[in-house]
Amino acid sequence: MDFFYIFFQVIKMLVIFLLMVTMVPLLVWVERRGSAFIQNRLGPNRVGPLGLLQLLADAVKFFFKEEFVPKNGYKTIFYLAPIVALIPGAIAFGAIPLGIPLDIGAFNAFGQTWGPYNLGFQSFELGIGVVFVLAVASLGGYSLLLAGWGSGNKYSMMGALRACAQMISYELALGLSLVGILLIYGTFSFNDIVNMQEGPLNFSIGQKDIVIGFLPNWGIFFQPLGAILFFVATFAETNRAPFDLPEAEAELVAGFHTEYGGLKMLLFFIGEYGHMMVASALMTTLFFGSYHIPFVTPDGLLSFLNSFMGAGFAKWIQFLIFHISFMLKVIFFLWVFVWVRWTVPRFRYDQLMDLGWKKMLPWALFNTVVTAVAMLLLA
Amino acid sequence: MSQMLWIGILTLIVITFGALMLGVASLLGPKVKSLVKSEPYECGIPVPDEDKSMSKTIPVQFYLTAILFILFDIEIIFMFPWALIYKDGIEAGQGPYLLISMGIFIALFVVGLVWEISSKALDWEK
Amino acid sequence: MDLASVFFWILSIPILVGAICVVFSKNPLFSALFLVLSMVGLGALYFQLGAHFISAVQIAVYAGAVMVLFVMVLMLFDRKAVESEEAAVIKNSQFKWLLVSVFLGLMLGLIFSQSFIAGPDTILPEATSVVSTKELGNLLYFKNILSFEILGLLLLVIAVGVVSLSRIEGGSDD
Amino acid sequence: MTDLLSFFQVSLNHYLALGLILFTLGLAGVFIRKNLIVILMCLELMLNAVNLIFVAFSHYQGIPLGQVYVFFIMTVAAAEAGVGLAIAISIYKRFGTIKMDLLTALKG
Repeated sequence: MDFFYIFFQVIKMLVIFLLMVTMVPLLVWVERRGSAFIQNRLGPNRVGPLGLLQLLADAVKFFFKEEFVPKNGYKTIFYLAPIVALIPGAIAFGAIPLGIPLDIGAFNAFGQTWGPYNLGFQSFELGIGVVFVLAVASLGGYSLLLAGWGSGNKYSMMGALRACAQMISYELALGLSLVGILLIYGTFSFNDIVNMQEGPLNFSIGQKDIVIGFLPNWGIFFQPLGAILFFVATFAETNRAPFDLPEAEAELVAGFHTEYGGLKMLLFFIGEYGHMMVASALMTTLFFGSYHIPFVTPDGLLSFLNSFMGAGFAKWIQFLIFHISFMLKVIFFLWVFVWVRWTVPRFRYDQLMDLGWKKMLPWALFNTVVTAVAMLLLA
Repeated sequence: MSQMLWIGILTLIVITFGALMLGVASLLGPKVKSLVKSEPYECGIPVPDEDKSMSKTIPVQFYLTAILFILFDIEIIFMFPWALIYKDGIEAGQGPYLLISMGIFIALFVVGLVWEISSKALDWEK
Repeated sequence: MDLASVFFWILSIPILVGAICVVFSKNPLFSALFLVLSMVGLGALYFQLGAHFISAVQIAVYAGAVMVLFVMVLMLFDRKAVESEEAAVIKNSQFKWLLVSVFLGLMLGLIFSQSFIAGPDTILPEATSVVSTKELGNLLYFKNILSFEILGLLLLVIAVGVVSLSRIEGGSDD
Repeated sequence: MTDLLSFFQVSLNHYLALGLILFTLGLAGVFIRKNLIVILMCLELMLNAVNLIFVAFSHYQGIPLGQVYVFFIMTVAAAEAGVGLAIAISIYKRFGTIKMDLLTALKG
């Protein structure tokens, strides 16, 4: 713990946070162009190439909107809610490794030798990673409740209550669907989970080790049901369509953010898309091999790269390739989020609650029991 | 322990970011006061004086769902340490014991869930 | 001062401010929000004390579930009605305050007068090791299995009881 | 100066004192406040204070069993909060108030 270590850590955390924040305008663009593509329209295409600068125009516009508090609202709470909305997504995202660790060799500065440093590509490395992310994500309900209550408006209040009830209902299925995969990994640490998913698919039945060479060793092959339940539950957690009942325009005006506009609305957006990114990153990390590329090992790639470039440069390229591999998987799941939103119609509220409590919870329980029994019988 | 430092710093970064954005926006934006603007949104009809109608008819379902959520959430959290030690337990030959002890717990969980469903406590349609 | 001390003093601020505001806020909803602040601070303190899993459970169960329920229930009640009259009550109870302060003073005195934990040369060796979740799980499922199953039964009974309670019809008090 | 520094050097006593102050605040809240839900919140505060003391002892004495009990206390506390709130809502539906001083009559 010296000066440069803290310096690099803070820089790294800023980079990861800004990565999350800058993904938001891009995602909004993907959402708008994607919905246009699905509905056979053009979407925003005037500002800049492919309408890409539309986001910049929107952001600038947001800064020049008037900020005001409704008459019946509580000012502090009203302004607190958008800030609170940022916290769960940003902190949960910090616990997930986004690539292989980066080695910074020893160097001289201020007449002293510093380092070498080994920095994992994540804001903080926790032994209880998975539980930590679940715990932090469960704080997401507060921003909704604060927004609904601070606005002093019955539509906001109803929207907040519905959003919160939906969120907590699906949190059960979310937590329980992860028990199966945790039984198989036997650890909470994201880094251990990632390392276990390297190489070809292998498991042992009794005393016999079985290796299936043409498949990667990803969690999805051990827990297909768990993965599906988890992904569906994250849709409800992020309040996205087809579970976007909290903001059902036809019934509730716009839900908990009826009274919000301008930059406060943007902060809610960052929060929502942050949740989506955490969900996609968790899906990638737990079920789809995280940053690992099938049939490629980090060492193998490094020695391959070393064969035609300098060692220092090769390390950076290796780092970048694995990060891009992670981000591609995340972007795929983000695209699924957009795709589903513009394809599947919205549920009715009682159908939504029935799905969460009466279908997904029993199935998740079934998944857990089957996994535990199978592990015992096949051991 | 040092992980706490990073979590704390990240929280500070996030809060500063949010506060900064809101601060800049409230500095740059126009400020035109009007009575109508600050009224709660009401789809165009005049705003009722006091909205007491909502609190008098408490939708029981919301808090019932929340209470049941707490109870089931705790049961699920109890399964996490079990999931952690189960793999090692099987290797140490304690697999059946762990499975049965959690099996009883899960059976209680299932009885609770089945009771809730059959007693229509989780039904939203009246 | 080591890092642990710095964390303790920084974290004790939100914990104490939160706890004081829980008692003194006129609006119950502010009480609930300050209690959330206090509980998140306590969760961080648990983490610093090496109880990582307990800290996550504290945040997931207390801050993420119990307090959400409190806030939801308070939102359902009449906003103006719950806010009234509390201020006068807080002021006009000097006797109770006196009683509580005497209790606090006596207990604090007891803690700091005990030489077996207070004296600078008899401080217990600090166990810096983090209790791993596996250790916790082994203790929970091998040594305390009966308590664990009884808790499962308790939760079942409460799940049934809560539904029955909510079935009680409202009406006048006669 | 060294006295002051040794005061700021955190030991088990500091955690006990913090827990005790939290407990006393919760106790004061239970005595003084009239709103049933605030009283329940103060009870939660007291239980949290006890948990803090459990964790602190477990850390300084090196006994992990303390954390298991914290786990149990949390479970019971959450269950208590659930039942308490269900009762509060039943009372509110029946009597239209959750002020404790108004709810003196035991007869139905």
